[in-house]
Amino acid sequence: MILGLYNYWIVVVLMMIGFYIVIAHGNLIKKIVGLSIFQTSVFIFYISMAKVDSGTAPILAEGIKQYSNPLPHVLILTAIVVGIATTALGLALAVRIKEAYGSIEEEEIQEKDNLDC
Amino acid sequence: MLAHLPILQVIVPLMAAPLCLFLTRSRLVWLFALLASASAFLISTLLLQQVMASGTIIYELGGWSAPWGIEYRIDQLNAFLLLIISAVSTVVLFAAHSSIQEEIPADRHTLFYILYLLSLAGMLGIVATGDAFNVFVFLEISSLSAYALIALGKDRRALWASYQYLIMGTIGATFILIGIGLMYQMTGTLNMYDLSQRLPEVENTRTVFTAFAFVIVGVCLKLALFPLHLWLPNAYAYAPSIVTAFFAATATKVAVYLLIRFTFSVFGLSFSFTTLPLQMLFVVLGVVGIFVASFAAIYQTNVKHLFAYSSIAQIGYMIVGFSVSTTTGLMATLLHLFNHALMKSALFLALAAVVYRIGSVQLNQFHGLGRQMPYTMAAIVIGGLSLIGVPLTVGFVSKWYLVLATIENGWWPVTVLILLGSLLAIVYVWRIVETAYFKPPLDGSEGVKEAPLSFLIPIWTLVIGNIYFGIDTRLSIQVAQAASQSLFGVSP
Amino acid sequence: MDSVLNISSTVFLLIGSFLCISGGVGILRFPDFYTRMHAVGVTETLATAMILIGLMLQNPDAIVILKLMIILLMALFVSPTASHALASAAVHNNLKPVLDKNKNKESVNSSNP
Amino acid sequence: MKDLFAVIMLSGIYGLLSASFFVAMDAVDVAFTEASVGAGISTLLMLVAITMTGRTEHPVRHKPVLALAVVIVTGSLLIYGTLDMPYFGSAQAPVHQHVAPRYINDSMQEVGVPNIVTSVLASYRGFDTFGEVVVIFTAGMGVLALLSVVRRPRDVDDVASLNKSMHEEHLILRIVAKILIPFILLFALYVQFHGDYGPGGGFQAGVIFAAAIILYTMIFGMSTARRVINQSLIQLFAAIGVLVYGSVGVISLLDGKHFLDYSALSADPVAGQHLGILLIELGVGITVASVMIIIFFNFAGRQNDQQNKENNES
Repeated sequence: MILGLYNYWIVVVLMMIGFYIVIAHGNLIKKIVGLSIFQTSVFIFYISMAKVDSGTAPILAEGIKQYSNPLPHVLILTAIVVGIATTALGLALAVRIKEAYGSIEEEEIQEKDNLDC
Repeated sequence: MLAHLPILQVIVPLMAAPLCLFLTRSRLVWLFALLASASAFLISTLLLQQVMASGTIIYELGGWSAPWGIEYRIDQLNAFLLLIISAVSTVVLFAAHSSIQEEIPADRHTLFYILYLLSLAGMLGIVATGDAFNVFVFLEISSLSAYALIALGKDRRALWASYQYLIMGTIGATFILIGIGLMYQMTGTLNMYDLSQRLPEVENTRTVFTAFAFVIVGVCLKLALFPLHLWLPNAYAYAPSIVTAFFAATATKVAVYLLIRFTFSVFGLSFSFTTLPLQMLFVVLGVVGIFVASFAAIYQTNVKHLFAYSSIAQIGYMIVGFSVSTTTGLMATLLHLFNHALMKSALFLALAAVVYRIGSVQLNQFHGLGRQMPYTMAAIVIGGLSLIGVPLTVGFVSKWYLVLATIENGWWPVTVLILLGSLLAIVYVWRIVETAYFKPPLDGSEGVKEAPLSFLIPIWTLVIGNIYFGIDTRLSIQVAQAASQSLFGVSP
Repeated sequence: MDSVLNISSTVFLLIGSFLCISGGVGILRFPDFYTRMHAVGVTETLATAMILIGLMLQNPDAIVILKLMIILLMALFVSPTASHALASAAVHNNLKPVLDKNKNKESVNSSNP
Repeated sequence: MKDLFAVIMLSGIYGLLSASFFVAMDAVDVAFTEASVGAGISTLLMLVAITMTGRTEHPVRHKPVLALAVVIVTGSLLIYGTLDMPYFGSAQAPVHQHVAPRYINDSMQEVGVPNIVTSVLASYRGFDTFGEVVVIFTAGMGVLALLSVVRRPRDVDDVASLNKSMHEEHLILRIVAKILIPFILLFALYVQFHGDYGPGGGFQAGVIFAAAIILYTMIFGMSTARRVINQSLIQLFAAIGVLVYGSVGVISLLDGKHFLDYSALSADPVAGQHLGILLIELGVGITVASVMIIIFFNFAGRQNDQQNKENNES
């Protein structure tokens, strides 16, 4: 029945929350938190794809026939690492921007830019 | 070793990057990076010959066959792109050593070369791979090193531009990841060729439609197509000039390649041009992009901003060619890909020479530069002419095929708009020529000498390439024709 | 024999979960920082220990019991230190504990005139 | 929610919650990584970042109605898009039909590793993991390019902070840390080599190893940590990790087989797979551990210099 798709709706709601934080909030650190929420929702989407109802974790053991699909797990291991790499770089940029501009609010940085050129 | 060329193409620059850490002196690192880039260029020429002779090369990684393992699938389109990227990177790297003395603090030079090689390897990886998820991984490698490279710029606004590029780029890459996930969900496979076989059965489901929309929006974000181009001007203007020269000629081209690969090879021609009104959407966005970007370029005081906006306009031309969706249309896009890479890298390298000599690219600093830096300014003029599309230059060839494609398709208004767009290009090129040649030099600028040889040689190789490929177009047309015909499934 | 094990493990689990709930309620109801931290301290050490012992009793094979034992050991090491660090940080930032009822009212209205 | 400290703590809890989701959905390897990387390191980095960029967020003056509208529109489009998707947990979904059965059924014969995720990660799609290691290496180089500070060799304030941190402060924390750190390192090595049989592998091991060293740095102070772990050596280790991974691939190239084909490593192909997976997990572990240490040292080093500047000014 239609309710069987509830996990995709959770993913969509989480994705939109992350997307909203990135768009609406001016603070740079908050944008990065929003970005990581946005990416975590994509991970949940991939993993919920892989789940099989009566399946267990994809580690071969005797007497277990039904396994969940291992491929999305591999993809997500890569995506998590990519997520942390982007977060680390974003935070390093935020620190440098704070030193250069004296603030990490989007509006103030924009004003200081318009003053310069 | 000849059988392993596809993988060598990517891992030679990839393995060279960590090795740079072991070398100490910055000149040694530069030579090592140049060697790595030159060998990548050599491999890409060999690959092109192999592909033109024997058709598509398939290389399975790890020894596992296609849908289970990852495979490299090189056909005319890939080989053509690989050649462009490695050629531009080798020439740009030639001028890098002297240019970063001025713009990057000394202790960061080794890191600059490492990030440069990683970005090169990332782009080669995107173009060469035949696996959808591998595209995302290498897309992240090239974008992450791009964010770091842009942030190395002297001006504090480089940091802010790099931050904005990071946010927009990550959203774009995550959209592509969602699109790949949706495609995988409906077909169960990640290999591009396998996807193209299995997608037609599930074509009319809403999921594949959303997957297509996600991938197209993600790629257009990376492509800086008109409404999503906000990150590009600042990123290119405030980055170190060598980085701008490299990315202006390659980063957006890789995104155009992704667009072509996903619409033609993965989703199939019929699906991508019938469901989403892609054709109409791209023609409108392309033409509007040309005009908005050209108008914005005219009012820029910073010459780097000017050429960044003109890059957005040129991408508009490519998208118009792409949206004509006939073999000549696609050929026009591929030609413009090649020609634009030549033009833009020459122009931005010349700007790098100007920054090396007078430290800034504000238009009011250009007074009388025509006499003080004759060769560099001559290069800018020829680059500007080929930007407009004057005959005997490479720009003319791509404009000619673009107009031919639109006429064939019977789109009279689009042809007129394209020619009008080129007129706008004349306006902003003329502004530079006028300040450089017809205005007396500023009083304080007697000491400005011509750029050193390490700049002039790469600039003039590109300018001569601009002219040579404008006249003898056999190579570029032959490859572009073979690529577009193979994509359309027409027997060459 | 296993019925005894089952009953004792459920008892332990019940106590553990009750302690958790009491800790949660404690955080919400207690007036100031230090008392709330006490509630957290209780849940972190005692409740986890109870639940782990409950789990240990339920499981037949030895390796799992050994792993649970190590987790218990680690928990007993880490959580008191964590609450100690929390408390010393609070004292370091000179956050005064609220000592008695009436002083609380008078200091509340004195702090925001 | 104006206080950024609370925001970051909640994002850490969110990371742990998503890790528990993954355990509930049978993705144990992913849960392990998400807990150690998503909840651990990213919260830690954000905390160090806000010590330098300020804890409170300025109030948002304008109400972003436009952003809300954009989000709601895309959200509803997406939900419309999910209507044709296979139901949650249904075994007939195309995902389980095409490529996955081969991994499940004959990965034991071909690769001989019980943990299918590790065999797919390392052998079938080994090139993806190679790309991943390079992504981590790029992030490390990027942070170095942004934040690395030229180290003054031996200056006075280093010695002063050494005495201060050594004797009175955090006495209890130091004792407990001294007890715990060896076990954390031991656990990291266990996770590294246990990757074939249970959840674990290079990434998780590298992060746990880095967490131990970060714990040491936090308690014993930057100067002592910098004396224990020398900066340029760690950068070389990051490069060595990537090169170990790449050279395993190149060896099979020289042997005439395709890149990253482990059957070239020894006579019997399955033993070759074992050896190959072991080596590349080692390469992954070294790179991830050294890059995480580089990133933390650069962030903390930057914060240290800012504090010294403030002390000198005041």
